[in-house]
This record gives sequence, C-alpha cells and structure tokens, in this order.
Amino acid sequence: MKEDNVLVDVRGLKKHFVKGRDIWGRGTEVLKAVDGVSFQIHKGETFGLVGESGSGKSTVGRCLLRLYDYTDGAVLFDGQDMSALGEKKLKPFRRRIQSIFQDPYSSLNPGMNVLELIGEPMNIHGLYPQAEERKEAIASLLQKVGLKREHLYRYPHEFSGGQRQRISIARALSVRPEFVVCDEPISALDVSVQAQVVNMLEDLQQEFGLTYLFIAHDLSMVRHISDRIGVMYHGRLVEVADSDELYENPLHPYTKALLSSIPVPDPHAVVERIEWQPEEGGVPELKEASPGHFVAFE
Amino acid sequence: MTRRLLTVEDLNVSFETRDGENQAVRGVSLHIDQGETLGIVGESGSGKSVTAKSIMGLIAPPGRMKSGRIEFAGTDLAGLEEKDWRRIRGNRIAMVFQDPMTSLNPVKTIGDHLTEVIRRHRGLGKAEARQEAVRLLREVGITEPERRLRQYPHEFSGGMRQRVMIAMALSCQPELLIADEPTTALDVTIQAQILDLLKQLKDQSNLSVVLITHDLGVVAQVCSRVAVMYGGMVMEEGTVEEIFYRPKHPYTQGLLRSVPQRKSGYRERLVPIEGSPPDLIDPPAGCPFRERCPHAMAKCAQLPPRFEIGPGHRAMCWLNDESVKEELAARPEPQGGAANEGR
Amino acid sequence: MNRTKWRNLKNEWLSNKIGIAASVVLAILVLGAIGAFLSPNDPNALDVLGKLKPPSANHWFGTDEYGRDYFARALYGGRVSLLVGFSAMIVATIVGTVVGVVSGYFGGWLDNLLMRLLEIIMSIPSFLVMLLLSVLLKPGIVTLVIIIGLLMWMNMARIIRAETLAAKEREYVLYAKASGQGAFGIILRHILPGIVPVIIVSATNNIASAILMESSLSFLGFGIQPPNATWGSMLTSAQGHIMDAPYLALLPGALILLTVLCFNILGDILRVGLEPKLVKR
Amino acid sequence: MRQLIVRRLLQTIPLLFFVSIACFALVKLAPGDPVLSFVTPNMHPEDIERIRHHLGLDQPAYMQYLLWLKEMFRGNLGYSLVNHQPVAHQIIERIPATAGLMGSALLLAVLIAIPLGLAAGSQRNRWADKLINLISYIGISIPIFWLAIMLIYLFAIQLHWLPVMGMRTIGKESAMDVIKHGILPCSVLAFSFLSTYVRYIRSGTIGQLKEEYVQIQYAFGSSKRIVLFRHVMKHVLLPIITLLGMSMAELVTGAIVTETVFSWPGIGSLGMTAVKGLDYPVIMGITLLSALLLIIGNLLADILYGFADPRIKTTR
Repeated sequence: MKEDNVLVDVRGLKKHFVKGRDIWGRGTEVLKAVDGVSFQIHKGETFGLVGESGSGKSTVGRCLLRLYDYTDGAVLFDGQDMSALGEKKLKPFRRRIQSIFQDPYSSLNPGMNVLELIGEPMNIHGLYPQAEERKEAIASLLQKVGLKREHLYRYPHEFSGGQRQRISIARALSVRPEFVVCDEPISALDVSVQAQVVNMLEDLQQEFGLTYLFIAHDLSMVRHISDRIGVMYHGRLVEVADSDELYENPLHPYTKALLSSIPVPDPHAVVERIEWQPEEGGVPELKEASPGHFVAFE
Repeated sequence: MTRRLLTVEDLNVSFETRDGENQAVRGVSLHIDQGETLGIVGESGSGKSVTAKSIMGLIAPPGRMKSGRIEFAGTDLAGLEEKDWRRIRGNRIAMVFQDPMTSLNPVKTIGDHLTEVIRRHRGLGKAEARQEAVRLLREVGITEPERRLRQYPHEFSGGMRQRVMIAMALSCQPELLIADEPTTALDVTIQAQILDLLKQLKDQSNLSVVLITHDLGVVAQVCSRVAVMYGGMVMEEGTVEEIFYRPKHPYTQGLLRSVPQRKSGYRERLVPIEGSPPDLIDPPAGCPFRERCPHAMAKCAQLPPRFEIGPGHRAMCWLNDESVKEELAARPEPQGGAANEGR
Repeated sequence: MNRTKWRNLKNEWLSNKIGIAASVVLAILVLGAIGAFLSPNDPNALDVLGKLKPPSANHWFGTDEYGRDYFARALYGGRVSLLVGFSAMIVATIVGTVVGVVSGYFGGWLDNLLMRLLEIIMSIPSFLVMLLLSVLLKPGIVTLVIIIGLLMWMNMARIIRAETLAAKEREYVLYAKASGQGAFGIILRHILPGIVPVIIVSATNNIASAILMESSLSFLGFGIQPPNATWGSMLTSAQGHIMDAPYLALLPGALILLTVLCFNILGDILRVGLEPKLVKR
Repeated sequence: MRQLIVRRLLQTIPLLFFVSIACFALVKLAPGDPVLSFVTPNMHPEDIERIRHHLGLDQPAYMQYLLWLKEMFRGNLGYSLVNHQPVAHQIIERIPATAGLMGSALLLAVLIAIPLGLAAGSQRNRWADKLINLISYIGISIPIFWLAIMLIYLFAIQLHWLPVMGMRTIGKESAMDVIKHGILPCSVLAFSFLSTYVRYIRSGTIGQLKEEYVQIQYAFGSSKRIVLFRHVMKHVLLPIITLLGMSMAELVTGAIVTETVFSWPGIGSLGMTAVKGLDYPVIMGITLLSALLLIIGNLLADILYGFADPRIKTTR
C-alpha cells in the first residue's frame, strides 16, 4: 500500500536526439534535450514546468505521453513503469493520460468535425459504442467547456483560437483521464481569452479530480494555476518548490533571473533585474534546501 | 512645449480577402510627440500592426489605405511619391519587427545589412560605413563587432538578431522608431535585456518610440503614453498612469483584470473577458466591444465619440457621457477598481 | 479534406479564364476519345487511291500514306494517349504515395532502405531504360502503362515523404499517437487526408508527363505497334511525308501540345487553389 | 563540408554497383538472343556455338557480369556485340558532338532564363509575366520531337536557311558548317531547358518577394530594384545550381529524342541504336556512364551549393 499519493514519478529521465551523423551513419552530434530529470506529481495537483525555449520542458511532456522512447530513466504512472511497455500494453495508459497542445490551429484535424474530433479517443478506447449515446456524451462535454450542442457538426476553422482550445480540452476529457499533460495550452491565445481557458481548466480539475502537468513559459500564469513548480534549464531541473515558495523565496540564481525578468503590469513597480550567466561544469543534482523545496545549487 | 512629431487622423485600412473586405483599421487617430514613448496595446486582430505599417507606408495589396491623414514633422505622408518615401523609411522613421528569425536575409552577412542602410541614407564610403557599423554593434551590446560583421544571421541567436535590427534601425539617427512586438518572439530573460537596451538608447537621444505589443507588462515598464486598440479602433488613450490606475473603458479594465495577480496564499480566480473579438469582415455597427462588455446598453449600438476625461486621456465609451453617468448614478457602480487592487 | 480548400479551389478555378478554357478543351478531347467509334470512317481502313489527300469535307484531317482517314486515327490515337497517360498516373500515384507515406511515417531503417532504392532508380537514365524495357517486354498498352508508371513514381514519393514528415509533427497527429491510435489509423485518418491536395496536384502534372513520355516512345517506334495509332506514332510516319503532306505532322503534335498544356495549367491552378500557405494569424 | 564530400563519394560506390547489376539484369531478362545478330543463313550450329563461346555468352549470368566488371576496371567497357568495337572507344568518339550540342544548349538556356525568370517573378501578373509564363508553359508541354519537325519544316525545307539533319555536310570541314547544323537542335533543346529554369526562377522570385526580410528591406528604404538584385537574386539562383548538376549527365548522354530526329551523331543516337540491336555492352556502358555523371553532377551541385549558401557553408 502506497501511503503517499504520487501519481507520476519521473526518475532520472533522459532524452537525447541525434542531430548529425558521421559517414558510417553513427550519431556524432547529440542534442541532450532532457538530461536527467526527476520529479513527482501528486494526485489532484497541478505541477507547473517552466523554462525558456530549448530548456526541454516540452520534451519532458512528450516523454510522459510516451511519444518518444527514453534514452535513459523511467516514468512510473500509478506505480507502474511505462518506459519499457510496448504499444499494446501501453494502451490503457493512453486513456488515463491525455494531452492538450499549444497551437489551436494545428491541434485539431481540419478535416474532422467536432463530433468526429471528440469521438476519436472514444473510438480508440471503445467508449460509448452506441452512436446516439456517444452523441449525447459529446454534447454534454461541449456544454462543460462552454460550447453548444449546435457546434457538433462544425469544423475547426469555424472557431476562434479560444474555442478550439476548448474543443481540445473536451477531447482530452472524453475518455475520463486521470492525468492531463497541458503543453503550453494558453501561449497562443490572447490575454483576455487565456483567463477563460485557465478558469475552465481549474473548474474541470475540481469536478473530475484531475492531475495536471502544466508546461508554459508565461511565469505569471504558471504561478496562478500551479501548486508546485519545476524550473528547467538546458535539460535539467534547477529548482522545484511550492509555487508561492518559489516566487517569494527563489534560491537558484537562474530562477531569480527569470522571475526578475517578468514585466510587471504596473507602471510604478520597481523590479531589480538580476542577471545570471551559467557556470561551467553543468547543473548539480537537486538537493532539498527546505522541506519540499529542492534546488540544484551549491 | 514638446514638438508634435507624428499625427495620424482618421486612418482607415482594409484588406481584400476571399470572404470580403477585412476592415483592419477603422478610423484611428493618434499622435506622438518628440521624445515620448507611445505604447499601442491590443490583442491579435486589433489593428495595431496594420496601423504601424500604414505609418511606414508599407501597406501592399491586397491591403489598401482607404482614407486618413498621416503627417510626419510637417509633411503629409499619404500623398508622398515612392521615391520620397524611400528617403524617409529607414532614415527618419525606422522600424523593428517581431520575428528576428525571418527579418534578416539569410544569405547576406550582418555587415552587408548594416552598411547597405548606412551607405544608402548617409552617403558614406565603404570603409567609413563599416566603421560606423562596428560602432553601432558595440552600442547595442554586441561583443567583438569586427568579427560579428562577417557572420551570417543564422550564426546569431534570436536576441542577438534583434540587437542587430535595432542597430540597423538606429543607424541613421531616426526621429521616430516603430517597434512592432519587438520582444514577443523572445524568451523572458532576453526580452528584459532588449527592453533595457531600448530604454537606454532612448534616454541617450531625443528619439520618439512607438512600441506595439500585446503585453501589458511591457507597456507598463517602457511607455509614457498608451493607446489601447480593439476591433480596429483606439478604445482608450492616456498616460501610462491614467490607463493603468484610472482606466475608463470597460475593455481596458477587463484587460487589466484578466492578468493574474501576484499574491500568495489564496488563489484568486481570474476574471476573463467573456466571448471573442469581433469579425472585422462586416463588423457590427456601434462599439466593437459591445458584445463582450459587461456594461453594454442600448446606446452602444451607436459608435461612441471620444470622451475627454482629463488632459490627454480619452476613452471611447458611453459610460463617460454626462447623461449616461447621471442615469447610472441611480444604480450602484458596477465597475470595481480591481486593476489597482493589491498594489 | 478541408471544405475551405475545396471552396478556395472552386474560386481559383472560376476566377481563372484560362483554367476554364483548359477544362473545356480537355473535356472535348476526352469526349472525342470516348466517342471515337462514332466516327463514320474506320481508322484502319486502307484506301490506296485516296492516300495523302489534304483535308476535305469527307476527311476532316485528310488521309495518310495508306489512305486512312486521319481524323478517325487522331480520335483513336487520342484514346490511347489519354488512356496510357491516365493509367500510368494511377500506377505512379499509388506506388509513389505508398512509398512516400510509409517512408516518411515510419522512418528509420525502412525509410533508409526505400530512399536508397529510390536513389538507385533515379540514377538510371530513365529514358534509356524505358526504351530497353519496351523492347524487352511485349509492347502493348498494359506494358507501356507499367513502364511509364514505374519510372515516374519517384518524384511523387519524395514529395509525399516530405509532406508526411511535416504532417507527422502536427499536433493533432501527436495527439492521436498519444491517445493510442495505431499507425495505420493515423495514416488513414490524419495524414492522408491532409496530403490529398499535394497528391492531386502532382497526379495532374504526372498525367502531362506520362502523355509526353508515351508520345516520345511511340514516336521512336517503341510504343503502341501498328496498325494501331497514337499521336506519337502518327508523327513518325508523318515525318517521312513532311515534304508532300506537312499537315500530317502538324495535327497530332498540336493535339499532344494542347492536351499536355491543359493538364499542366490545371495542375498549377490546383496547386494555387489547394495549397495556399496557412492563413497567417 | 569535407565530411559531406567524403560521405557522398562513399555512397556513390554501392550506388554504381547496384545500377550496374540492375542494368545487367534487365539485359539478361531480354527475350532476344544477341548472338542471332551474327548469324547468317548458311552458318552451322557449331559456328553459332563458337560465337556464343567467344562472346562469353555460354557462361552463367553472374560470370558474364564478373567478366564485364573485370574489363570495366581495366578501363574497358567491353566490346559491342554488333560491330565488335570497344565500347569505351565508341562512347569517347561521340562525346564531343553531344557535349558541344548540350553544352551550348544549357548555356543558352541559363543565360536567357535568368533575366526572363526574374522579370516575370517581379512583375507578377503584368503582361510581361503573362507572356513569359505562357511561353514557359508551352515549353514544358510541347513534344520536343514535334517542335523539331516543325522547325525543320520551316527553316530547312521551306526557307532553306539551315540544313535538315546531321552534323556535317559531306566534304565540308568547317566550323561554320557544324554551327549551322547545330542551330536547330540546340534551339530545340535550349527552349526545353529554358522553360523549366524560367519556371523555377519565377516561382522562386515570387516566393522570396513574399519573405519577411524583403518587407523589412522596404522599411529600410530599399527600392524594388535593390531588393531584387541585391537580395532576391542570390536566393533564386541557388536552385539553378542543383538543376545544372542534374543536367550534367545529359551533357554527355545527350537527348535521345533530339539526336534521333536530327540524326546528330552523339551518344543519344548511339544508345538508340544499341537498344534496337540489344547491344548490351553498349547499353550498359552508356547507362553506367550516365549514372556516374548523374551522381557526380549531384555531388558537385551539393558542394557548390554548400559554398554558395552560407547556411550550409558555415556549419563546419
């Protein structure tokens, strides 16, 4: 019996991509997109993953979705190691873990209407085999995400960016997942619409007891939505802490630099900019600085 | 009294599309004084970038400037010959663009880019232009400028390319710099560096800057005056303090409220603006924000005039009309001051 | 496929007068080929007395060196040319699409193998091989179709592979993969529909090239064998009578040019209509 | 860069090997018996067998292939089954005719295509563009042999300006005579190349003019002319390198159809005769040569491209 309520346990995850090959076809240049990352996500919480472009945050998300095979390390979902499973054994996990992607224009197949789009994961996992029943289920999902029944037969191009993202959310929820990987779900949206989508994600989390991995580069939104946050830099986690703790008491100089770079929407706010140059010798291992606050810094 | 540098009056720009005429800019009036930084804020499709391109005379078919007057330092730009335009562009008005990855010609060196502009507008010789280019690169914080001049754009990071663009823009000491989302494509730490650079360069000269952005934080940090655009119109205009502390347009208020607050402990629910922006092909008459506005009333079917609220503070909303104010006074004030809470 | 795309295509086609003209001309040529049997004259009926006659009311295109009605021969010749062009396109499209999609989607060693194979075939001078093959295999329509089709699929495969590689990175494909959709499901439901426009465009251009190839082969005497005619082989015999009956050379060539031109024009209209760059946000 | 070259060169070897096997297999699958071309009606079957043995045709297929391969490494591509001449010799003899014709056609095509393509692309949808576009459409759609016949009819038969066919008038040995013979085939080929190049350059120009950096050049006061010649042209000419690389094989192997129509004594017509006579050493010789040239041409194009395009050049 597991006494803690860890849902996702990432252990020493590494994902390297081969960029260049020599004349014999062996990999010479390796991009270490994720280079030894460990963290845990508890049931019902939102874990935020922040970092700048190229930090490997999206690659971590895709590894959790098992879109890639790992170079090294393991990911345990509900205590079971997913890293070595074949596609067949993976199938139940593919229902329990769902995803929402960044670009509302590329995350929905333009040739499918809403009914087909949301019906696709149901189809794969054999939910609601009866057509009528399925239509009802999808219609009620649409209502949950603030869309209407009459949208069932519309195509993605008839919706705005925010509405498309709602369809993506409905699609992810259609197979009653436990864990949703949200890969920059609001980055492509306008500010006023971002708030709509974030509110909805929060409501749905309450209602269905979902666990989120929320990947983003917008630090203020991440703080708002996340319970705990991990900061990534060059394929490594440099700091993990509760979100308020991280924002009020950042320990790693990179986190400090990142936080001091956020432009504050207040003309009178005075923010002291902190610059940081990475040191030679790479990032050390995470250490617990105070309870629940881990930092990779001497 | 500061000199008025640029005046835009009743600008209308449309784009022919397959589905009809997209009225991207509908009657925008703006001005910018010497030495100030005007922020134009708005969401995608608000017409802010199109306004900037019109000032530069860069609207190309299927786009068309339908009407409006643009006066720059005493000359009317709208009726200018292409040849005279070229003497202004890059020389007296310069522009920095959003995506540094596509804004430089990949098969030309950084030096080619810079010297070409310098030689064209300042008539310098090859060697002099090169020296000038080195000086400019150093000024925008690029180390080893002599070596960097011989490199190609792909050898530069996004932030570095944006510095090159700024160096190009400043190479002829322009009077007006238009920066169209200059930091949107960059990471936050790089964004902060570029904004610092812009502020520093501005402080050193009497340059006027138009900064176009969707990020309220950027505006608050950099600008002295703000114009808020929505649906192809300027909804509200005023000093940065007026706009952030005393917004008078429901759209501005909503925008400020939808930004998450920096508060610990209690997780406050966000206040979004419901609905989505209007379709600018065949847009509804009246106030463009009417459909999403919590204060919408019958009168909003008529396009409100610009109400003068204070010196230089104007808002295009009926709520600022005296008669409407009296009418509403009977009821409790619905709009809260959420925007300046917690500061 | 996306509805807007079809609408764009329709608009593009309707707004383009040349496009409409090309479609009309092609329709007439196809009807002519289908209705060839309605022609009052037998294309293979010899008339020793009436040979090499210039165009007249009875023989619209005149007669050839055996006194055969040239109009009837042109109709039947067009039937073969169009049939070979169309069928070879089908062969090339099927092979090219399968190889391209499989190579692009699965990648790895399979991709490597298929691409090396493709390189080998591409580095063999195709026209020489085509000549050789048509000598070796029994000449006939089916042989011709297979030979031309098999020498044309490589470009298609390359294009489709590149498109598949791009489609594979789209987020809806990633989502389908992450939800447990199988490889064939993803290809059928998400990848193929997205690249149908590219397939159509390149298929249209392939008909044009196939017709040209067939006419060259037949002209050199390696295609359809006498007494049956195609536009290309009609030119072979016409070349010998260029002095006394130049019109014999003019007509079949003009028909080939017209047909190929129309397919090329339609191919370009399809490209513009079906592949507009994604709408900028 | 060097690694790229070495890698591409190494890839060439198996490629050539497979090409030769594929080619050999094709010929062996042939239903025709090459020996029959030596047979005269009054020959004894023993004589036929002797010829067969002499030609090595009685050995198993792989031995025949190895024999041929051995000869090839000695710089000998074998002997023609028809006239018993060394294949290499026959090919080399005909290279000047083909290279001269194809070289001048390619040069002509490039020289005309660049200004036409740039003009069409930068004046999109104006009359000049429409005209150039129409010409290039016709160029890619016209059956080349028909164009040749029509030109022969017009310029040689009707107007008597130019000779009908061949490369030399018998008895005449002047360069002028060869040039006169070459005008028609060269024009026909040049027109066909030109049309393809124009279309590439035109669409490249249109594409580049839409690029963000071009818009930005305008914002810095560039005129359209400066943008076109200083910024766009270099981009647009890059793909031409690749096209020319692919044409390198044709430079030697020639255009079978054109050479046949004009009876131009080049490698194309040699290939044509060989196919008709199932003269497989000749076919294989030509095929291998052209495959080799195609591969070298692509390799050269890649290398040149690498030097011309800084994005490739500077990545080591």
